[in-house]
Amino acid sequence: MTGKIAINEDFCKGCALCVNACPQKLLKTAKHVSKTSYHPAEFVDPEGKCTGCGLCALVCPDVAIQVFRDRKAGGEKK
Amino acid sequence: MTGKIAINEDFCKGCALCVNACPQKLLKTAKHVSKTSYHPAEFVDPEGKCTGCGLCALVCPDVAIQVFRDRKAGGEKK
Amino acid sequence: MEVVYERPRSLFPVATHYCPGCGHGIIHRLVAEVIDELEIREKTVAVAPVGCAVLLYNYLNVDCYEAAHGRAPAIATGCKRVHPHLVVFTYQGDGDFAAIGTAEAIHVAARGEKITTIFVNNAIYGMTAGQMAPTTLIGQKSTTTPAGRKPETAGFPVRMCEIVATLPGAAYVARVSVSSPKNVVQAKKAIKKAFETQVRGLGYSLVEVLSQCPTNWHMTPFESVKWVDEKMALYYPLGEFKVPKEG
Amino acid sequence: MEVVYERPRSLFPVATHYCPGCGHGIIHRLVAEVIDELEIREKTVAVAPVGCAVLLYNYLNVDCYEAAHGRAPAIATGCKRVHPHLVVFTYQGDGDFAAIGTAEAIHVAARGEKITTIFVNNAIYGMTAGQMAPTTLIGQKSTTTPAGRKPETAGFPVRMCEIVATLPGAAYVARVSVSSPKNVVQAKKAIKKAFETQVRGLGYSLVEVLSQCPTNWHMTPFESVKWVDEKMALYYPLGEFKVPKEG
Amino acid sequence: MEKGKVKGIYEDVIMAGFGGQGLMFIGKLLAYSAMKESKHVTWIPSYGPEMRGGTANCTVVVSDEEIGSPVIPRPRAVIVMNNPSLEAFEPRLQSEGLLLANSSFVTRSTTRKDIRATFIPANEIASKVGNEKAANMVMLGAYVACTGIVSKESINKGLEELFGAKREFLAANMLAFEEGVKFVKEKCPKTK
Amino acid sequence: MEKGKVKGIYEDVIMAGFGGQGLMFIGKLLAYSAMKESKHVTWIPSYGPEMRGGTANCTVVVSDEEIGSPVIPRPRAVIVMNNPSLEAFEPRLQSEGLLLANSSFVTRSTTRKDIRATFIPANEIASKVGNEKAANMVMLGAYVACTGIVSKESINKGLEELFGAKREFLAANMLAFEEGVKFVKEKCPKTK
Amino acid sequence: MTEKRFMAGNEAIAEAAIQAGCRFYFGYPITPQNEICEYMSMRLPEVGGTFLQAESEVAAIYMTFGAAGAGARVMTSSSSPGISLMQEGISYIAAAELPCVIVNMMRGGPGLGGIHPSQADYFQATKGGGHGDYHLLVLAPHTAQEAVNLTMLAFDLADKYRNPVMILGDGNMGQMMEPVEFPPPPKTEFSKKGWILDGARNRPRRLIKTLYLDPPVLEKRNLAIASKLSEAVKNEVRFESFMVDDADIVIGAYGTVARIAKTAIKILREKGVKVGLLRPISLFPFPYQQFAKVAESGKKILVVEMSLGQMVQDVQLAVCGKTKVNFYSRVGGVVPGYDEILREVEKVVKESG
Amino acid sequence: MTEKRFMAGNEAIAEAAIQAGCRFYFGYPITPQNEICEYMSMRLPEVGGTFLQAESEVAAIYMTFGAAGAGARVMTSSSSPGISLMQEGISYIAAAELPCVIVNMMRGGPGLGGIHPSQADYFQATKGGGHGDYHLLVLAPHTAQEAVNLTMLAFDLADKYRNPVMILGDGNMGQMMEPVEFPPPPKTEFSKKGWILDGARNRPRRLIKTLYLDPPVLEKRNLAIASKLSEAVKNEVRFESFMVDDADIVIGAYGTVARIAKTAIKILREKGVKVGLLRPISLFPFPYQQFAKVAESGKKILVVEMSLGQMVQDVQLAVCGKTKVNFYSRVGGVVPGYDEILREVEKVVKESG
Ligand SMILES: Cc1ncc(C[n+]2csc(CCOP(=O)(O)OP(=O)(O)O)c2C)c(N)n1
Ligand SMILES: Cc1ncc(C[n+]2csc(CCOP(=O)(O)OP(=O)(O)O)c2C)c(N)n1
Ligand code: SF4
Ligand code: SF4
Ligand code: SF4
Ligand code: SF4
Repeated sequence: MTGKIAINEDFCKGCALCVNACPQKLLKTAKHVSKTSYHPAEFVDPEGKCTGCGLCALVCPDVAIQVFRDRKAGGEKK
Repeated sequence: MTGKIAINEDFCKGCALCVNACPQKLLKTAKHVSKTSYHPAEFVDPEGKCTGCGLCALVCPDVAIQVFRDRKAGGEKK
Repeated sequence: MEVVYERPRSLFPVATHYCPGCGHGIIHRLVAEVIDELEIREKTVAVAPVGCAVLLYNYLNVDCYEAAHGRAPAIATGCKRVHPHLVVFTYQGDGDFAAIGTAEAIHVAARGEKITTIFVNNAIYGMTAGQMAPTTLIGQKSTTTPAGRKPETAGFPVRMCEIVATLPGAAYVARVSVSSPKNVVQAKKAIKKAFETQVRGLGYSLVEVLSQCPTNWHMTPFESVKWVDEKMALYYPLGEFKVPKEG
Repeated sequence: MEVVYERPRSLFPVATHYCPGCGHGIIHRLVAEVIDELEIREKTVAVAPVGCAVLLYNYLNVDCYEAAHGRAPAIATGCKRVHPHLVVFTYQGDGDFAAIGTAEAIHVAARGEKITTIFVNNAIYGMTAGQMAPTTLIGQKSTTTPAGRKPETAGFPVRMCEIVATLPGAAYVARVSVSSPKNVVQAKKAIKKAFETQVRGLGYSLVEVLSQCPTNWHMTPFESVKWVDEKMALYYPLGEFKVPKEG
Repeated sequence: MEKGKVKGIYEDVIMAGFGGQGLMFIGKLLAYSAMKESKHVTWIPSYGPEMRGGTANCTVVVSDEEIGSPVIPRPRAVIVMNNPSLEAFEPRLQSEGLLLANSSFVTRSTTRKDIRATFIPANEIASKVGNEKAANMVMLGAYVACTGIVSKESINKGLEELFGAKREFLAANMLAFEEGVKFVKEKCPKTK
Repeated sequence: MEKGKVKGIYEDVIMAGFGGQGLMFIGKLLAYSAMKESKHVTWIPSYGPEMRGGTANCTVVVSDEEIGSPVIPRPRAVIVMNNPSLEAFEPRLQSEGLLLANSSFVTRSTTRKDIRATFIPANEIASKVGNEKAANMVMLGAYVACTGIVSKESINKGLEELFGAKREFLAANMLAFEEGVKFVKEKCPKTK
Repeated sequence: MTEKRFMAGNEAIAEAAIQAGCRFYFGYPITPQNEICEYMSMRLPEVGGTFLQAESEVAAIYMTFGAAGAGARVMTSSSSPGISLMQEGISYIAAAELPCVIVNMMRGGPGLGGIHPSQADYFQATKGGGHGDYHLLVLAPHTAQEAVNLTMLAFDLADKYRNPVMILGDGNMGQMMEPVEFPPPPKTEFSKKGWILDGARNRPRRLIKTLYLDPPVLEKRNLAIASKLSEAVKNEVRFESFMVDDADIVIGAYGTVARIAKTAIKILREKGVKVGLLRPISLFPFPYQQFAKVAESGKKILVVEMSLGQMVQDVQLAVCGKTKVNFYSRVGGVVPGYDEILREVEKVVKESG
Repeated sequence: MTEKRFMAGNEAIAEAAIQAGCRFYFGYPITPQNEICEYMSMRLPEVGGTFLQAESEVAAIYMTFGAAGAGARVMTSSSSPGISLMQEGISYIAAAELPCVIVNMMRGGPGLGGIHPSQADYFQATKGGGHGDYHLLVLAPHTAQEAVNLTMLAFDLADKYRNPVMILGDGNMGQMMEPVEFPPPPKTEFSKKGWILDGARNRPRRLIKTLYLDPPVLEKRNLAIASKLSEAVKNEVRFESFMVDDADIVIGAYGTVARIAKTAIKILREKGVKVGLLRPISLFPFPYQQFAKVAESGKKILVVEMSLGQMVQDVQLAVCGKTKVNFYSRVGGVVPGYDEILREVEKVVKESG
């Protein structure tokens, strides 16, 4: 099962709740500052470990995360 | 055990709750109208059946009843 | 013969303005008796409600505030905080305590304010002549539920003891009635416990008293006490809902 | 790849004014998702509180009232009575629902008003910057309990679910949190049930959501969700307190 | 309003007694009946807790002009059904005013010389015609007889329309009313 | 107040930036220090929810007379720590006014010709002396150097008394302050 | 002409509301206006409306807010202490520009006071007892019939200006029975479609709010409300001029006091005293010009109120020193008799030679 | 001279209250006066006092009632919407003749409005936002130091007249920091022994009540309160006359606006424009005579307020048409700049030739 996420920097406030929620530890707080002057979350998945489980999105207070998953995974929309 | 009661007509409003409460049926509603224009309760105990149980006083909303009991009865003050 | 029962000393020797058979009179007497027995008259402050008992102070010989409708607990709090050694109690009807004063009622208990509330539940607004109370029973007629209270539009009656008992600040919570000699004896016991709870500094104490309002129920006094037993006490079960831990 | 999660349609695509990590954002999202899933956006009316969520209407794409502090249930009642076919919900903080609005909170439930309340308990006054809430835990510091909340002076925290569950008019009552993915899933389920309870006309529904306020708790967002689990949930147990009889 | 101060038809009256003596009832009835005769009327009760148990009163004004004050400091007529009401309203009656007292309850006589006072054993009269509760109607009959402010027919219709009075109730009350009229006509022949 | 409109000592300044950049802090410090020199001072913050996350500002007035308006529509000086603040306050600065901008955050230049503008890379300067957080003190140093409204000693004492500053904190901040003074003295020799 | 019904003021107001299309009533009992509550509880279900006894006046005013925002014709009523509790809500309703009718049957105050008639809430009603710049439109009937007419009007004015309208009466007005007729209510229709909340179906969603954190924006809102009210000030001044033209002395009075004054005037006129009555019917907007005219024509003024002096300030503002404004009052539930007013007028006559 | 402290107005008021002997505070948070609450929660326990955060403003005002009746020096504070919620309670406190201090740090309204400075609660404060005839004594400081002094005075006035006293400020006043000194509070002692409730030991029991069902009795009570207040009207008028003597134009303003006006005056004076300021410090009682004098001496008047025109009515009542009363205002949280005031004065100069 593979997946990926997209983080909308306009919404992200760098709270890092997603960083703690990701079971694969694929998120981290970025060094750079966003337009809104927060250090946003960054998705770093060089090895393609993201399962598209969506836990990051579940806890994101700013609805900044979009989650994609491989079709075959066939996961229901949450 | 013998007792008696005194009804203060200035206070009595003739609600008759005491009439219903008396286990010996010694109270009744008087024919006459009091100064305060109620038919007060009347204590009628020709046979001396009053035990001084005080149930009438317990339910009187107008604190119109004083209860006496024979010393030997030795009942505690309620 | 010895006097075994007479007017409590804390009660002024005057006739009340209550209707014939009204429960308020009995409850006043019980409060006065408890004050006498605990010998606290000189350190008691009463807070009268707005409702039929607004003139409470005409009968009880203690320092008294007359509150605004529903605000007796707030006034009692202000007083008690200034004089923690006093015994402060509120005397409130169901409109006062369970409708307009709900927030004050809940929060005085939540704070564990060391005061006592005598809550007279007569299922109706007495003073304003018979409108629905928050405690009016389903089906009961009142001047604002002329066809009987319907839960779909007017909601359900509120059980204050059950609510207040959920709050840690409440130390003693009981519901009694004054519908019969036996119930009057129980009622007095509860009122005494409530005051003792305060005197011992254990927290907030509440006694809900089911009380007859013959006038606005359009019943004779005797019918009204029967209605308390047969109707009210079904929805509002009598008993102690919370007692202080240490005895 | 397929999009498996994205912004719910009922949520405007704008950034919120909430602090980083604030639970309000999650809860807004859940409400929006439920509205989308039940396909009720066009018949939903929200009543925003006074509190950090006062600007709720900047985010939710439904008809909205902005209430006065604590009065959302009364406004919702007025609206629902006029439009019984609408889905009306209030969104309220703990100051709003459990302090100033206590009477409205209790009575909207007592009436069994067919509305839903999302009650966000963050144990603090967020909008006014950190004063004690009725739900502030014992020992918790706030700007008005600088030495930590002491029950002797500031009383005990109020558990609203437990109170509301005593009322016959309340059909669904649950407490959830948004402190972890699992809890968020639970929270959404409860919110959905609450709205369904209303849609099915069963009575009043209440979901209390324990929510982190990192700013006024002076914690990082991660510390704050841990505090929800480790401290708040102890005093405020999660779970369903009342479910509609028919399923 | 004071006699002679205005032209046209004008009467005012205060009716007072225990709650339960039916003063409010006859006050409303009088006003309603006069209204049905196309007159201007006002009826104003005393209100509030003092009504419970205590005494109650109402004021009726009937006129052929728009009515200004519905509150009458110095009434032209007073109907009193008990002693406290006599105490309260006797002094307020204007000179030449009409005092109608129910002597079944009012135990003292009037102290004023400048008024027209009639004492009517209304309860006894009402009892005699079979319905002591209609004592109020006896008093109303007396008042209407003294003032002629409305017709008997209007009262009859008023009873029917305003109180949806049942046939027997109607009859009993009208009987009492007529006894009141009769009493006045017999005892105070001066009255028109 | 506008230059030349009053005699005696008088300065006003608006300081603006992100919440967290320490503007409120240096504003209070300036006012407090001037108070300790027996001057009249007012400090007034913007307040409310916009402070959370958004920008914040405060206004300081220092004078040797009683201060009238603490609110300054057209300030004599403006310290801006980010772009939004420049947008907001540059137009309000009075002619000949002093603009001090933290060029570490302010990315555009001024568009006005009638003012004295100085761009100070306050964060870089503060970093260099070991404490980037003291960028605010660099700006304050610059402002004090430009206006001479309080002495360095007063600022030092102010830090100690008002904020109960710890020794290290004190030293680090005063160092940054002096760098601000130095920067101005070097780059804008016109300043007194 | 419709049939005359014999009704108490309180009932007349309630029935008039219903005939004006009011289908929602939220209230909390308080003497002396319980009959409004009770009548509504009986009548509204008959016409498919909703009566709801709120848990308090605070809740009642916000239920009214909710129903008004939902587009209904809605009313609440209370008496003095209850109206005080509504002040926050009234300010909110005015701020949100929601139409509704609020009845205050004034009783003696301050505090719990008494239950008898008073006019001591005039300032509260007309100058704003709540916070912020707003105004209620305030109508003060003096007969039951006028109570009917003004109640019907109130709903129209509320809709027209999207502003709460207050009917200001007193215990007497509420308890007194009089013949009343119910004329068919004016068929004015005000489109509410543009702002009511009823679900965002096929249209952008709507908002009812009062928070404007940005001062210039709030200022704009305030000025918009003010300009709307200044329209009302232009259009909605109502008053009765009773025998004023040839009068030397003009009584200024409203409500119950005004009708009592009329009796005094009748008696005085028969005595040859030229006295009239200028009776404000709308208390906001106040008939300043009418009083100014009276003053300019050199007539003396006597204001009579059941308050320690409230409306008299508006009269003073109107006459601006151009004539002496005399003042007489009874308070605490005491209703001035026509004999007292008569005496006062005679005093003014004497003083002015 | 005591040491100068650098404090925000809100804190200064709180500290002044404590130094004046206030040991009880009941309140509910609201911007922009939270600092009073917070300061009290920190300081009162230090001095053996009691801070209690009430469940609402309604509860807060009645806790204040209770503590005042128990004989304590007690204060509550809020801002506009919260003060509206207190109106019933304020009326009760006035009716029961209990001394206490109420602070209103006004914000933009109506409704939720905004949190920025406003003066739109002037009528509510001075004419009575609650029901019935009563008046608060109202003091309006314009600097933090004056806030200190007036807060101390407020407690004394409250005791002296057994009447609630309001400190009327605004967001600016509360948030602004300034140097303040705390002079030893006046050592005035007012015996409360005669009426406080503290248990009927060795004395007849006492009552604190406001219900008087018999109108003549209530009327007497009302008149007694009125006569007490008329004493205050005689004795307690406070104002500042700033460069008024030789002025052609006098600005009428209070609080924050007044101090802004002072800057405008300084600038105008340097330009040679003779302008002064008459600043009411007590808003009730209002300095009517002082304004009347200004008008009589032919000076023009310009009233500047952060409201759509409230105090200006009192000024008009005072001048009674003897001079033109100009008016300028900003509302909704916008604070008028001295430059605007300056412009307005120049306009008035021009108009009056
Ligand atoms: C603010 C306010 N609202 C309403 C009233 C009117 N009022 C007086 S007593 C009362 C209710 C009385 O009922 P309850 O509390 O049950 O007491 P009871 O008279 O039945 O003993 C009401 C609504 C008031 N005085 N003040
Ligand atoms: C009548 C009134 N009182 C007080 C306030 C100030 N106020 C605004 S929000 C709030 C409390 C916010 O706390 P809560 O309800 O817990 O919501 P949160 O901000 O924490 O989400 C208060 C006291 C107000 N606006 N109106
Ligand atoms: S949870 Fe959301 S807001 Fe927080 S850091 Fe992750 S993406 Fe950003
Ligand atoms: S119970 Fe008391 S008041 Fe009632 S009838 Fe008996 S004595 Fe009289
Ligand atoms: S109305 Fe009811 S509660 Fe009130 S005095 Fe009468 S019986 Fe008692
Ligand atoms: S203050 Fe707390 S509740 Fe409010 S937005 Fe910030 S984190 Fe959320």
